[in-house]
Amino acid sequence: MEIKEKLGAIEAILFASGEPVEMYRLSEASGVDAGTLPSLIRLLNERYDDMGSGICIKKLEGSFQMCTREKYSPMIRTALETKRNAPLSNAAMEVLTIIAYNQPVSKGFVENVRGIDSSSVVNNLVEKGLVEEAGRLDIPGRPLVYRTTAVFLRSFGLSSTADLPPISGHNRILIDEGNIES
Amino acid sequence: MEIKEKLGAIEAILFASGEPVEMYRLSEASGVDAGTLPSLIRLLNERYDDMGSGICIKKLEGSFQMCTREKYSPMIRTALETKRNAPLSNAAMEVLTIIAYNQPVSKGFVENVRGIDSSSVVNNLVEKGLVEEAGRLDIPGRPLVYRTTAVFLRSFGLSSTADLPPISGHNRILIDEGNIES
Amino acid sequence: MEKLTFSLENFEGPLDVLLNLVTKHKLDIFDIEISVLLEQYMNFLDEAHEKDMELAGEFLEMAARLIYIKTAYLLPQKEEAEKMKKELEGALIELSLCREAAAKLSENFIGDDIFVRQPMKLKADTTYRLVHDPERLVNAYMTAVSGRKIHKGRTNIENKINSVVKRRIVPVLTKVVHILRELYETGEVYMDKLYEGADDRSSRVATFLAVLELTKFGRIKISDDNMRVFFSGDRRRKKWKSKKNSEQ
Repeated sequence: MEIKEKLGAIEAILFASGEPVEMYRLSEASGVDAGTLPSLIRLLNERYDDMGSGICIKKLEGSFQMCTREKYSPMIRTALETKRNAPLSNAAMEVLTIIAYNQPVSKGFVENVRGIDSSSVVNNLVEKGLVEEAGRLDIPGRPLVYRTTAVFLRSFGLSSTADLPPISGHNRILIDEGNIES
Repeated sequence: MEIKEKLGAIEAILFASGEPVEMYRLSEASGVDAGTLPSLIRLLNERYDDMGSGICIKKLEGSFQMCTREKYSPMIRTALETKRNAPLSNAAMEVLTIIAYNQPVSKGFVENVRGIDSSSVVNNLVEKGLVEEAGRLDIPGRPLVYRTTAVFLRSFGLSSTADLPPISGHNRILIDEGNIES
Repeated sequence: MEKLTFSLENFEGPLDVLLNLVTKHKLDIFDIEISVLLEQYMNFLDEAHEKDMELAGEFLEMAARLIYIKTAYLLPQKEEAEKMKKELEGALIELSLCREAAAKLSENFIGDDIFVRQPMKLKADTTYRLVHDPERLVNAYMTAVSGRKIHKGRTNIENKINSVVKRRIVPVLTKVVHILRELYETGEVYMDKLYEGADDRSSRVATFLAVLELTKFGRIKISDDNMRVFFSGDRRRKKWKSKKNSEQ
């Protein structure tokens, strides 16, 4: 298979899937081996850049997703007749930050850092798709733990949680989850 | 506005819309006058052709739609189908069993038991054919209820839901949801 | 010091209030003057209370926690007090760092400016194909239902109480309330009576600390023989005495 065709296949798959596609799935379906994939995606993105294309491919942790470029958002909004969403509240940003920097964490952990029950804020972030459940803690009550999603990464212009801006001096908020749940 | 930017805007709008976009709407949103639009679309399509892109723009009765190229359909199908080989997540297993042991139940019921919105997990189970809609509840909002399917029985080697392994103590969570209309 | 004029509903819980007080009064977050913080916090609660607002439990719990720390400093062994103060400072530092990070993060929000597509509706077979042991259903169900308890029902409350008791905050507060209640009724009470039912050590310590704290605040006085406690104001005490006399 020619490189041209490989690129076409990657584009078609990402376009049709809409959602982020895991590297292994993209590789399997396109017939491009996983090692070559990142360089081909880079090639596509360079091409989009050169042409001033309205779309681009974002890397979100181990997945790729095709999206529009920021600068065209006013035009898209006009076409779709949608409005901007209400910005995230301070409380929501705070909870999102706690989860992002300490994931996976339970609601109890979040509550402990904020000193207030944050269950509904967490649920709200789940509904917005910014946060998702990530299993349960192996302690009594088996509380659910949460992590950020690809939507979160995309929404904040990150390609991985490793790219989160460092917290002044501290990399993590240092609380041992085990102590909290006692 | 440069031509490059006009092309980018058209691409972004068509990409984000998904559905066909009427010419007048596309013109209005992108700021390209309707007379010029067809020639710019032709330009984009030529470019896609040259690059062997996986996408193209189709004209349908006064509307335009961005689509994938026919020849990549099998790959796209593979990409979508590879998802089915992924084992169920813990969250999916939990939701599946809540439905299995209490069916037919609404998403609200599942959310109540788990303490978290599980709507997308239910949708995912429907997509996998493990769960299906089974009418609506006769309560305000008329929520849909769900039950397990034959695929579910097959996946767990059961011949009927009556063969579900018994659960010690409580067989069902007793929340009366009201009457179901099928 | 400047008086606080904001009200309860503007705050996301007691830590948020404390953090604001620390900032407002330029307290050193790494070495907080507990007595100043306590005073300001109490003023805040009074004001909120005056506005006829129901004080949520966590706000009172925080008051008790501050009182406890302050009281523990009166003990010859200061380790416990130091430890609790550090814990509180830690929590405040954490929250303020978290706020900083949240502010930084929210500057980068571009979620509204990036659009994605809905997946194409293709006729693809997405039917689940794997086969599992039915016993997995039981396990998953039990886990799902066990999770239910932490959101609903008693376990949650019990957990909360346990964690509070573990920090030994509630005992002092409840003892303070207990003592005041006794005194409101009678104006004077025998010390022994305050210790009634306080069988375990922590409960006795709590009573002791509660008396100490109330004395220190000038709320109550202890008789010269250390046998009785009474309100600092004389009025009630007399009332109580006369009542007692009439009973005799």
